[in-house]
Amino acid sequence: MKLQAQTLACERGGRQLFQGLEFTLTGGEAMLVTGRNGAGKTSLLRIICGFIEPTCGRIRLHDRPEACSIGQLCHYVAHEDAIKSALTVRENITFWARFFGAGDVEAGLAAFGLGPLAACNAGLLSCGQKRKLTLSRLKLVNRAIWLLDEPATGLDATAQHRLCRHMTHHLAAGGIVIAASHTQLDAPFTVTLNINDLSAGMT
Amino acid sequence: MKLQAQTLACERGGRQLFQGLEFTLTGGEAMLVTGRNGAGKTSLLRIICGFIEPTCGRIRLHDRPEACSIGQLCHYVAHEDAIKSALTVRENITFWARFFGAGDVEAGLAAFGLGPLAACNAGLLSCGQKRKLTLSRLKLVNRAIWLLDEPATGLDATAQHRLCRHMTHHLAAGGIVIAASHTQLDAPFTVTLNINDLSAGMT
Amino acid sequence: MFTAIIARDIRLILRQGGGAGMSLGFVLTVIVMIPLGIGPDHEVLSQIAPGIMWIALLLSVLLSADRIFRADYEDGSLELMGLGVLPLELVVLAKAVVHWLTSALPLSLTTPLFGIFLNLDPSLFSTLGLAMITGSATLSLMGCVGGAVTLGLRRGGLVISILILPLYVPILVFGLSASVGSMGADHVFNTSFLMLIAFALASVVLCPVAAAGILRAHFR
Amino acid sequence: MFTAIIARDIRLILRQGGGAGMSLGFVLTVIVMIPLGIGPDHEVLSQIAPGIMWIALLLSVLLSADRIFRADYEDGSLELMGLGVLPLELVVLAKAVVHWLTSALPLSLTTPLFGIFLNLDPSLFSTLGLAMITGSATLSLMGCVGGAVTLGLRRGGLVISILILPLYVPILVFGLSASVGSMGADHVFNTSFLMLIAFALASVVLCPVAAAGILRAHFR
Amino acid sequence: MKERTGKQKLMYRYASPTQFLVLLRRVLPWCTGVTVVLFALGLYGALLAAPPDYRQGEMVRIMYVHVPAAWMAMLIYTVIALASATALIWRHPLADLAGMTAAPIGACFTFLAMITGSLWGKPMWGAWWVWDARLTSVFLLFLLYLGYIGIWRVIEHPGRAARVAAIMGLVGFINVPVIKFSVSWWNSLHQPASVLRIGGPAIAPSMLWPLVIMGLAYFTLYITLHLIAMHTGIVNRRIRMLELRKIGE
Ligand code: HEM
Ligand SMILES: Nc1ncnc2c1ncn2[C@@H]1O[C@H](COP(=O)(O)OP(=O)(O)OP(=O)(O)O)[C@@H](O)[C@H]1O
Ligand SMILES: Nc1ncnc2c1ncn2[C@@H]1O[C@H](COP(=O)(O)OP(=O)(O)OP(=O)(O)O)[C@@H](O)[C@H]1O
Ligand SMILES: [Mg+2]
Ligand SMILES: [Mg+2]
Repeated sequence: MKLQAQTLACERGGRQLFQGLEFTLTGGEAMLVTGRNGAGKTSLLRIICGFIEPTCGRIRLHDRPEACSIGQLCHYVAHEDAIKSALTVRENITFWARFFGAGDVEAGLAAFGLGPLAACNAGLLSCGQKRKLTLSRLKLVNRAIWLLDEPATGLDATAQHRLCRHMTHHLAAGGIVIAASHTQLDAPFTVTLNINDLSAGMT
Repeated sequence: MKLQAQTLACERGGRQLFQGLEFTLTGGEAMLVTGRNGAGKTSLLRIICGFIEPTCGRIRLHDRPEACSIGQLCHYVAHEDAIKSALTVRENITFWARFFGAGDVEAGLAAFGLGPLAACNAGLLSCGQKRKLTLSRLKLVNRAIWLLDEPATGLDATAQHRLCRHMTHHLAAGGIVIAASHTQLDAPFTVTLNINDLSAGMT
Repeated sequence: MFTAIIARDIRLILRQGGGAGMSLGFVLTVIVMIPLGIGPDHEVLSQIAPGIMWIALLLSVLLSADRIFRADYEDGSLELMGLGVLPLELVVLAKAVVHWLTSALPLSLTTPLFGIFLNLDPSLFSTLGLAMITGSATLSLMGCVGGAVTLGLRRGGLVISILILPLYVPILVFGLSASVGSMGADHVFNTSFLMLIAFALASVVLCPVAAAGILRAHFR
Repeated sequence: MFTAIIARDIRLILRQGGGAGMSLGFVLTVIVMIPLGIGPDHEVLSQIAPGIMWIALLLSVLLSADRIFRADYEDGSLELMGLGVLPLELVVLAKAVVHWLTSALPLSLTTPLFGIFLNLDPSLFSTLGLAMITGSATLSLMGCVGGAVTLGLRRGGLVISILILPLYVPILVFGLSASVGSMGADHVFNTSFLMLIAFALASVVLCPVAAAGILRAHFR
Repeated sequence: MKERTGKQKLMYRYASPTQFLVLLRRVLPWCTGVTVVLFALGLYGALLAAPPDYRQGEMVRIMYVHVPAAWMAMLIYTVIALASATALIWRHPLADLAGMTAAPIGACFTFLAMITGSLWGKPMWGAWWVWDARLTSVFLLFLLYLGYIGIWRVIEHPGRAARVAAIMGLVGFINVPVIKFSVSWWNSLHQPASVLRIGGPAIAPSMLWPLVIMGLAYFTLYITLHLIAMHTGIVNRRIRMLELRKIGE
C-alpha cells in the first residue's frame, strides 16, 4: 500500500494555504503534520479523506487492500467528537461498531479503558473522557489509514501513552498514520511535514 | 486579596470526586491543577466561579477589590469557546467588551495577534484560531482571578508563549491565576495541585 | 450591557436568516395552507381569520421559543453571561426583547397584509394588530421560561409545547376577545385589552425571575 | 448498517423526548387552539377537521425537517457516515425512515383520538389515517432535502418553509381529496390515493439522491 | 453545612429519608386497609343503595366515579405546588420526591375524570367532547401534569430536573386560576351558558352520602398510592447510588 500526494495545493476562503505539497507514505510509516494555527493541517487531512477537493494536485493510493475509495479506508478523528450525549458510552461505541460493519465493541471499550464508564451517559463525561470515546473508534474495525487531527487534546498522560501504543501497533501491522498535532506525541513518526514552509508567504 | 478553599468536596452524578481540598492563593500567585481525566479539574474551576455548589466546604475571598460575587471577579475560560460563528472576529470581541463593561477591543485583538483576522467570519476560523479568540477575552477588561480550563488546547507554540506572557503580566499586577492543564505551561506557577491525591479512592 | 446583548442578538438573527424571516415564513405557510385545507369559502374564511392569525402567532412564538437560549447555552456564552455584572434576570429580559422584536412584532405589523389573504374584515386590522403587539410581549416572556426549561434537551418539542400551551391559552382568549370585541360590545375590547396589558406587566416581572432560576439550575 | 442508523436514531429520539412526542405535542397544541380560536361550534369544527389535521401534519413535518441532519452535522457524525461503506444516499433514506416513523406515523395513527376532540366524522377515521400515512412518507422524504439545504444556516426556518412549501402543496391537495373523497364519489378517493402512492414512490428514488448530493457539498 | 434552626431541625428529623421510610412502613398497611373498606362501602352505596336519577336513569352512577376523580385532580396539583414551594425554600430532597411522585397519580386521576366524563357526555350531550369552559380547563390541567412529569423524565441530571420542576410547578399553580377564569370568560362570550347544563337537579341525601364516601375513598387511595410511590422513589434512589458506587470501583 502506498499513499501519495502530488503537488497538492489548497485554497480556503480565497486564500492559498499551501502549495506544492508532496509526500509518499508506504504501509508502516507515520507522518506528523505541524504548522502554526491556520496553516492548513486540518484542511490537508480533509483533502486526504476526500471531503475537500484540492485546487491542484491529487492524492493517490496504490495497491489498495480493498476496492473502495480512500475515504472508506480511513479512520478520521476530527476536532469534533461525534458523540451523542443522550446515549451511554457503550451505546455510542456500539453504533459506530455496527455502522462500520461488525466492529468489536469490547475492543473499543478496552482501547482506552472506558470499560468502567460503559453504562455512563456520554453527555456527562469530562472533556478528556469524551476524547477517549472518540478515539476508541480506531479500534472498532481495522482500517488501513488513520487520520488524526490533534488526537491528544485533553488526554491525560496515561491516555496519551495508550494512544501512542495503538499507533505503534497499527504501524507494525502495516497501516499508515497521519497525525496533526501541536503537542509532542511519542509515536514513531518517520516523516515530519511542516506546512508553514509550503505556505504562499501569507499569514 | 486572598482566595481560600476550605475542605472542599465535590460530588458529581453520585460519585465523590475529591474531598478535603484546601488551598490559599494571594494576589500574584498561580496554581496549576493537574489530575487524570475525570479527576474533577473542570468541576473545581466551576465550583470556584460559583456554577456548582460543593457538597462540603466553601470558597472564600478576603480583601476583595470590589463588592461583588467571586464569579464576577473571574475570567473563566471553559472548554467551550463562546464564539458566534455568524459574527466576525471583531464583532465577537466587541460584544464581550461591551458586555463586560467598557472593555478594550483593540487590546483584545492585539493580545493574540488576531488583528489581521478581525474582519474574518469567526465560523471559518481554524480550531487554534478560535481558541485564541476565546482567550483574547482575558485582555478585554481587567478581572482579578483567571480560571483557565486547558487554555492551551490547539494553540501553536507562538500562541502558547503569548498566553504564558499574559499570565505572567497578570500575576505581576497582583492577580490570581488557576489553570487546569495536561500539557506543560511555561508560566510561573507557585503551587501545583494534583487532584488525584484527593480522590476518595475511586476511579 | 443590556443593549450589547440586544444589538448582538439582532445582528445574529439578521445574519442567520432566522427571527422575523422565520416567523413570517411560517405564517405565510399557514395562510397559504388554510384556504387549501378548509376550502376557499369567503364567509367562513373571514369569520375564522382573526382566530387563525392569532393561532399562527402563538405557534410561531411557541416554535421559536425553543431557540431563545439554545445557541448561547451550547457554546458556553450563557454561562459567561452568568458571570457578568448584569443580573441574569436582565439578560433574560434582553433576550425576550429581542425575541419579541424579531418574531412577534413583524408579524403583528404585517397583519393587514396577511389579513387580506384571509379576507379579514378591514375594520379589524388596527385592533387585531394592537392586541397582537400587546399579547405577544407576554408570549415572548413566557417563551423564555419554556426555552429555559428545554435547554437540557436537544429536542424539547413536546415538553415545551405541553408546558407553554396552558400558559398561552389565556393570552389567546383575551387577545382574541380584544381583537374582535370591537365588532360587538365596545367595553369588551377595553377590558380584554387591559387584561392583556396586565398580563404583560406581570410577566415582565415574573418570567425573567423564573427563567433565570431555571437557567442557573442548568449551569451545574 | 442501515438498521444501525435507524436503531440509534429511534433510541435517541425516544430518549430526548423529541420526534413523535414533539409532533404529537404540536398537533395537540393546534387542536386545543383551534376551538379556542375559531369557536367551539360543533358543525364548523367537524367541517374543517380534516383540513386542520392535514395542515397540522404538514406543519409538524415541515418544522421538524430542519432537525433531521442538524445534530449529526454539528457533532461531526454525518461526516463520518460519509466515510462509511454505506452510500450516503442510504444514510439519507434511513434518516427519512426514522423521521417518518417518529413524526408522521404516530400522528396518522392517533388521528381518531385527535379527531374526537375536533368532532371529526368517525367514518373518515380510516381513510384520513391511511391517506396521511401514505402522504407523510413523501413529506418526510422531501423534508430530508429541505433539511439538507438548511444545514449551513442556524435557523433555516424561512428558507425551509419557502423551499418546501411548493413541494408540499400537491400532497396537501391530493391527500385531502383522498381523505374526504369517500364521502362523495368513490373514484376520487382512488385516484387521489393512487397519486399519493405515486408521489411516495417517486420521492423514495429521487429525494435521497438529491439530499445526499447537497450533504456532500456541506462537508467542505 | 448550614446551621439549622430549631424548627428546621424538627422538620429534618421527620423528613430525613431514613426516618421517613420507617414511618412509611408503619403507616402503609393502615392506609391500605382504610382504602379498601371505604371503597367497599362507597361502591355499595353508589351501585346498589343510591337510587337512579329520574332524568338520567342508571347513567347517573358514573357520577360516583367521575366527581371524586375530578376533585382529586385539583387536590393533587395543589400538593405538587406545596411540594415545589417547600423544595425551593428549604431545598429538601423529600419535597422534590413528593412532587415527582404525586404528578403521575394526579395525571391518572385527571385522565379518569376526563374518560368518565366523556362516557357520561356521549349520552348526555351527544358528543364525547365539547370545548366547554370546565372541560377545557381540565384538559389544560392534564397538560400541566404531563409537562411537569415531562420535566422529570426528560432532564437527565436529577438535581437540575428537581429545581426546574419546582419552579414550573409553582408557575403552573399560579396559572390554574388564570386558565379557569379566562376560559369561562371566553366561553360566556362565545357561547351562552344555557347550551350545556352540567349536573341535573340538586343532589338528594341518598345520592350525597355515597358521593362523600367515594370522595373519601379516592382520597385515601391517593394517599396510599403516593406513599407507595415515595417509598419506591427512595429505595430506587439508594439502588442508583449503590450502582454508581459499583461503576466507580
Ligand atoms: C370529559 C368530560 C368532563 C370533564 C373533564 C369533567 C370535569 C369535571 C370537574 C373538574 C368537576 C369538578 C368541579 C368542581 O367540583 O368544581 C366535575 C364535576 C361534576 N361533573 Fe364533570 N366533567 C366532564 C363531563 C361531565 C358530564 C358529561 C357530566 C354529566 C352530565 C358531568 C357531571 C358532573 C357533575 C354532576 C359534577 C359535580 C358538580 C359539582 O360538584 O359542582 N361531568 N366534572
Ligand atoms: N453534569 C454532570 N453530572 C454528572 N457527572 C458529571 C457531570 N459533569 C461531569 N461529571 C463527571 O464528573 C467527573 C469529573 O468531571 P470533570 O469535567 O471535572 O473532569 P476533569 O478533571 O476536568 O477531566 P478532563 O481532564 O477530562 O477535562 C467525570 O467523571 C464526569 O463523568
Ligand atoms: N470552510 C472554510 N471556508 C473558508 N476558510 C476556511 C474554511 N475552513 C478553514 N478556513 C481557513 O483556512 C485556514 C486553515 O484552516 P485549518 O483548519 O486547516 O487550519 P489548521 O492548520 O488545522 O489550524 P489549527 O492548528 O488552528 O487547527 C484558516 O485560516 C481558516 O480560517
Ligand atoms: Mg486544525
Ligand atoms: Mg476538564
